[in-house]
Amino acid sequence: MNPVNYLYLAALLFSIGATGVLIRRNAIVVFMCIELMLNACNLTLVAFSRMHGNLDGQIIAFFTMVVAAAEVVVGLAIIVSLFRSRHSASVDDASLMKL
Amino acid sequence: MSFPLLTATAVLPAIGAIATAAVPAAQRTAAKWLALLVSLGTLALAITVLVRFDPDGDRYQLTESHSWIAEFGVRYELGVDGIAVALIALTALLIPFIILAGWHDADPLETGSKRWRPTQGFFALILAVEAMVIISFEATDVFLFYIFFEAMLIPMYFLIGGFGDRAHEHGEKAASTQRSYAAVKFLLYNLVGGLIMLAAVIGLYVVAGNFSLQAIAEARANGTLDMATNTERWLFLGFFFAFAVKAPLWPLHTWLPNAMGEATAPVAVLITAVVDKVGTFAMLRFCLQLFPEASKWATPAILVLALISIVYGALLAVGQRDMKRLIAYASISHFGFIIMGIFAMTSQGQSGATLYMVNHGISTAALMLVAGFLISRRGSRLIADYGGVQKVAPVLAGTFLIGGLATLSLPGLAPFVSEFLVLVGTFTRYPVIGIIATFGIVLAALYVLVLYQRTMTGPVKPEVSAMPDLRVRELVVVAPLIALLIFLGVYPKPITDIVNPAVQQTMSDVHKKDPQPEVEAAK
Amino acid sequence: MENLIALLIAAPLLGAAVLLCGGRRLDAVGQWIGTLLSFASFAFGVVLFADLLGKDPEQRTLTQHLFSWIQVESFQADVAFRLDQLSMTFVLLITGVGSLIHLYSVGYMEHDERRRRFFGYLNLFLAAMLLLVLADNYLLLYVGWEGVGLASYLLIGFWQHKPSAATAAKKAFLVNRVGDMGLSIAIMLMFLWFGTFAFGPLLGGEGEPGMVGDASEGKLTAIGLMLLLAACGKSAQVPLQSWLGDAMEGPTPVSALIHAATMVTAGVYLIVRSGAIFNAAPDAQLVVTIVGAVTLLFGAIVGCAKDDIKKALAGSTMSQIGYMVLAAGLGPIGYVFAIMHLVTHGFFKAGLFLGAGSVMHGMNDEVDMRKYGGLRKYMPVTFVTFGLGYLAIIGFPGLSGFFSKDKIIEAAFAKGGTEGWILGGCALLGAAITAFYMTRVMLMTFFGEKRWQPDENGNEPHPHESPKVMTIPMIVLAVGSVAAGFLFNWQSSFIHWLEPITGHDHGHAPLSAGVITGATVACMVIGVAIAYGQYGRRPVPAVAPRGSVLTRAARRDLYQDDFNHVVLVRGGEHLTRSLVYVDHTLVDGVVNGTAASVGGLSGRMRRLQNGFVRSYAVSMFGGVAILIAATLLMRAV
Amino acid sequence: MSAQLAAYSTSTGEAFQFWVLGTVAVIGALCTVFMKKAVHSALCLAGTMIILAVFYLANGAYFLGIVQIVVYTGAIMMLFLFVVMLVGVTAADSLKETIKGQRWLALLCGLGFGILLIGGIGNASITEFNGLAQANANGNVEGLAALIFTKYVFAFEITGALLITAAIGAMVLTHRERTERAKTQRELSEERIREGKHIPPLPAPGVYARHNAVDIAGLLPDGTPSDLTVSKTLRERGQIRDVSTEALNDLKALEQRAEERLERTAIEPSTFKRPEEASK
Repeated sequence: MNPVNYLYLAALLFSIGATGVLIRRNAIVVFMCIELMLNACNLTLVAFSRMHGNLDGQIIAFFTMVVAAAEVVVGLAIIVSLFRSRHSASVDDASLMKL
Repeated sequence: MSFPLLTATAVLPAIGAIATAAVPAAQRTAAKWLALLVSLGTLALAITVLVRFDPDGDRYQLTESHSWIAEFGVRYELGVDGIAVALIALTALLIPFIILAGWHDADPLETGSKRWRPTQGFFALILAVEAMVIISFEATDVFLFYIFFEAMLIPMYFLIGGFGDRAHEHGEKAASTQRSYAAVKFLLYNLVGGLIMLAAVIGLYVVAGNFSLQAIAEARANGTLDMATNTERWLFLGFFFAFAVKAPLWPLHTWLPNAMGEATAPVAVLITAVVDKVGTFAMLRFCLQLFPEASKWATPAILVLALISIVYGALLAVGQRDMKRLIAYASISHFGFIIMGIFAMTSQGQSGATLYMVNHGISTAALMLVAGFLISRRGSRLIADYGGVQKVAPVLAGTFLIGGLATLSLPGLAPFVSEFLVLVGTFTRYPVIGIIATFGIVLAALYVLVLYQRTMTGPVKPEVSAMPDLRVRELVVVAPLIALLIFLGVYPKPITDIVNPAVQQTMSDVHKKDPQPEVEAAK
Repeated sequence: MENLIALLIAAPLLGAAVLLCGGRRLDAVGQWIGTLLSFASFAFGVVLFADLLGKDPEQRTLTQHLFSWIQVESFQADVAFRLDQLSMTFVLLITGVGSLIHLYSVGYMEHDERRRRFFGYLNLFLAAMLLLVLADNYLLLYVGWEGVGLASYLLIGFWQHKPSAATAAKKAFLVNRVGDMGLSIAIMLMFLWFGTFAFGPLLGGEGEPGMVGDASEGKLTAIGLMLLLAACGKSAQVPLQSWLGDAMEGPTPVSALIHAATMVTAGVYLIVRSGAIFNAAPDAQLVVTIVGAVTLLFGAIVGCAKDDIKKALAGSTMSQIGYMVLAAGLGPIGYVFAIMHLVTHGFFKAGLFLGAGSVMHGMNDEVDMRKYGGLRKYMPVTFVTFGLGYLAIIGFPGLSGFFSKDKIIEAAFAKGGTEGWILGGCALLGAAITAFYMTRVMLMTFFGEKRWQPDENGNEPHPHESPKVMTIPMIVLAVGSVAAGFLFNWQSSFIHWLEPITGHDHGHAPLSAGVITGATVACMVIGVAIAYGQYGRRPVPAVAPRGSVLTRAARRDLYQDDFNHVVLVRGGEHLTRSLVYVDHTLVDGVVNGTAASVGGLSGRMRRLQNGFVRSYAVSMFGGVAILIAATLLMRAV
Repeated sequence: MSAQLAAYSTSTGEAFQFWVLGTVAVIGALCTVFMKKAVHSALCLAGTMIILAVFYLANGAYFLGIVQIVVYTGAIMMLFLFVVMLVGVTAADSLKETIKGQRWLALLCGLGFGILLIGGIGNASITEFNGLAQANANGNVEGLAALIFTKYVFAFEITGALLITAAIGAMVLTHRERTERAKTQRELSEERIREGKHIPPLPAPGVYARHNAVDIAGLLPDGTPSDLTVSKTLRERGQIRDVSTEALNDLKALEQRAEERLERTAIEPSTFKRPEEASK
């Protein structure tokens, strides 16, 4: 099997995650989809690092995870406070930025 | 490295603008005096330029040149030829009168109003315009010129949109809406023109590799830089369009009546007597020098447009009910004469056109400012609201009449000299166009005299019966202008001597010779 | 000596400047300053005249070069003056009559609070008129030409509070502008073809010929016709005559000075001055004669029908200038007589107008002759002076009009050929009509019973003789109009005086001079007789009878004003109004339309901005997809 | 030849693993997107992540694989679940689309994007494929460590700073300062009186001392259940057991038995129907 398949898989997952982001209204689910996309990216990184035979890809994936963690922490905190104030976690309810 | 006189001439009003704007809100009068002093200082500098300029010397004098944006070969290059000197002198001369005439135009409506320091803003903007106009007269680097040619619009926009006539027949609300309409129209027209010019400027850079007027013109002259015919024509059109909007040439003129109608009289003078001159000046300096062949190619069309402007503007002036719009259309007619003179490609035509720019500035200033004084007394721009003013305010009427006579270019007053030169210059090359243009002088008489008759003569209307005559400040504004009109009408030599050599060089740029009188040739 | 020439103009110019800028403090003495300076100018004129007389006839040309006015390459216009016999004649006429009329005005305008300005304008007129006749090139002449136009505009509209006056002034200026257009085109043609428009090189003089000799006839005809157009405007010749009648709205001294004696004759001066051009362009000359003949009949007919004494005189002025133009069109045969008639006309017509003014002065400014009658008892001096002027104009043998007009008629016949007969006939007919309408004026004004009633506020006019300051000029002018003709013909001194400039030949008259003179006198007598039969024998009705078609047409200036009104004024109004509409709807509409469409489009685009972060995300995501596709395509290609 | 093959392919075991787990991963991802309840999505996502961890391991990224399991699946997903619990069930969970065309656009974009990516990867010619053999020679973790603490040390430090900032930020965002004093019972009761509704305390759940579970709505005198008696969350989740009919039927049965015992003429036994049901 050609490890390029990993890349195909990652691409698939990424698109699915993106679609989810666009479709779902629940902020938490949207967030999960974003995580899914990040993971897909990580997978490509890892696959590439294997192909090229050096660890830089893994390092980047590692940093991605760290950043993702930080992002999740803050993002979820935002969702919680948003829910507190508006009693809803729907991204559509925060549609004040229009003319 | 001598003292950078040209830079100083442009920088002084700029600094003055900042200083005026910085005057605290309370000291309105201080701001006014500061602005007036700065403008007078600029006038002094301009006169120094005039004196230091040697008509028989090099083409461009008092030059300054510094590298600015080396990557694009943009340089800070200044230099004046006779034409520029004359126009700089005109600008510097008119601004003090404009400031003095607009002394009270920007006072807050009610004392202690919270409007953001309107007075300081007004005078600062006027000075800013002066600085930009002067530097665009001085710039010999196309890019440098372009920048200030465009930047001018910003202060003008605020001057038009921000300060209208104090009293307005349709009430303050309607006035402000019309004002903003006029301001936006002015801005859009000139921006469109400017953008097209920008494209042409870039194109020129692509073709020529630098922006220096002298370098390019020289290269064109000695054939080291030859453009493809079409390229040259397109670039020419790009430049010319912008200048034609600014000038304004029919059918790109409709912004002028709105702008001049809605703006206060001094600002209207600023538009037509100072800012628009940049357009005609640029035709003479850039279009002809950079694209001589294309200029010759376009001449017939441009002459026809100019002719239309002359007759059309005059006819519309006859049809106006609003005296400021009337003067605006008269100016359109006069700009037609100027452009016709420039593209007649005869030394009489071009000297006449340059002289015309100066004279038209002075005469329109005189007429428009007096009209402004009249309007400020009655609070209406409609001609029909006046009548018999001559009886209650003879001096005002007299100055108005002289301004009008100058506008219809009566012999003995300055505009006659220039108008006749333009007509002769055109006639010697294009007799038919010259003759048709001569009809313009009849129409001019018509609109001026109709205006005078309706406003000044006849039985005294009750509304004007209590109208005071010109005050001292207003006399101080008008009297020198009229004196200048008469002097230049009798003795235009000082200007023609400066202008002629420059015009000769321009003529040689376009490889044109004056037509020779047939009979003399036969002899 | 030459330097005096500038002073001729400077004196009245100074007066104008002082009086117009002086302000109220000069109100008391203004009229005297003006009069004094005008007399000063006259004095300079006399001195120069004496100087010229002292010279040999061929050397009687003084030139003074002040400074170079306009100088652009080959275009050279100098401020330079040329004083020769022709201009000398005019200088004397202008300053002389002008000064007298200044004097007269002192009395006439006594009660006008804007007197100072009036005299300022008068002085301005003198200066401009002198500039006109003294200029050494056509461009400077043009300055004077428009200068007198301006002065006439200001003076016609002097009583600006009367709308009629303001309108008349505007009309006069505009019609003159049409003529000026001709002059400026003529100058342009001269510059185009000869490269100069100075008298010396162009027309020649002091013996050597001018450039016009080398030009083709067609060119000269074109220039000549343009000059004629100018002359028509200034001298109220058909078809540009319509302004003169209305010009009578001005104060009577103005009518006397500007619209009778001097300014309106500028056209004749122009033609005579440009004689070198016309001599070489017979077609142009023919047109000139035709214009002259038509106008002299036109003016005469109009003069017959007017009840307004000044308008009647205006018609006569038109007609008399027609005579001059006719003569000027005849070439060397007629130039001298044109000028001679011009001078004599200057005397008697000015006298007549001053008389009319004096009558109006006594009659509370009543101008309708039907409200006069029998005034000879009340104002004898006016009656006598007016009467002498009357005899002079109808060409009563021995008086000045007789000599000059008779000579013109002879010259007309002397042109020879059919046109000689036609022109001569017109001139004779004109003489008869002149006699008729002048007799009519005379009778209606001074003879018969008094016909004036108290006006609406009940104060009846008390006709009285005018003060000395007014009568003296009238007397002087009357003397002039009696004696001038005789003096000029004394050993044909006038011919010899002008000959070096205008040249002179006698032509070949088909009839002997005696016959023509006889015919002239006969026509005059017939005219007088008819007039007497109509107005002398039976009383004059106080309201004008309806009259024949011709009469009614003549009252309305032969419908020329109506024509102008319908064709030019109405048409112009429609044109401008429609143009204003076009400018607003079409030219401006395009622009505003573009703006509106852009606004609408953006308004529709705004809908996309719905605030849902997810739809924003979609567009962003789609954008990225498109970008990737684009890059891939690029790679693929 | 075989070296070449080795360079281009992997062991059949890994292939098998890939195809099986890959399918599962995709299904998990799809479930994450399309599950109605957030909880289920979270669980599916966790599953997917674990599979990804396996793939990491398979790709020789041992450290990352462990970290993936520990940090992501262990910590982050749990965090998600906590938040889901806090937020509870909201209307946002419904998959019904509210923005017109949004769904189709989204699907289109996703599809197109996926195709593009895959197409792109297909085009990309990835020739040489040298495993991590010598990279991981002396241990994967050591290798990473060597890189992190030399080449990427600054990035590493910065991410550390980022984590701290994020932690503080989360606290700042979620921590709510109590601005006003808590209301006393007295004030609360007075408020209720003023508003004039629920003047007594809310009714307790449970029926006839039989069912006292919190998810059973108390019955009103006419036998209908009162929602006031159960907690809001349960209501929204629809996890309320309605015992009204059953309770009434029991009552009926009791009376019947009493009749039988007293040998009364039995009324025909008919199960009680609630009026509205009867009307149906």
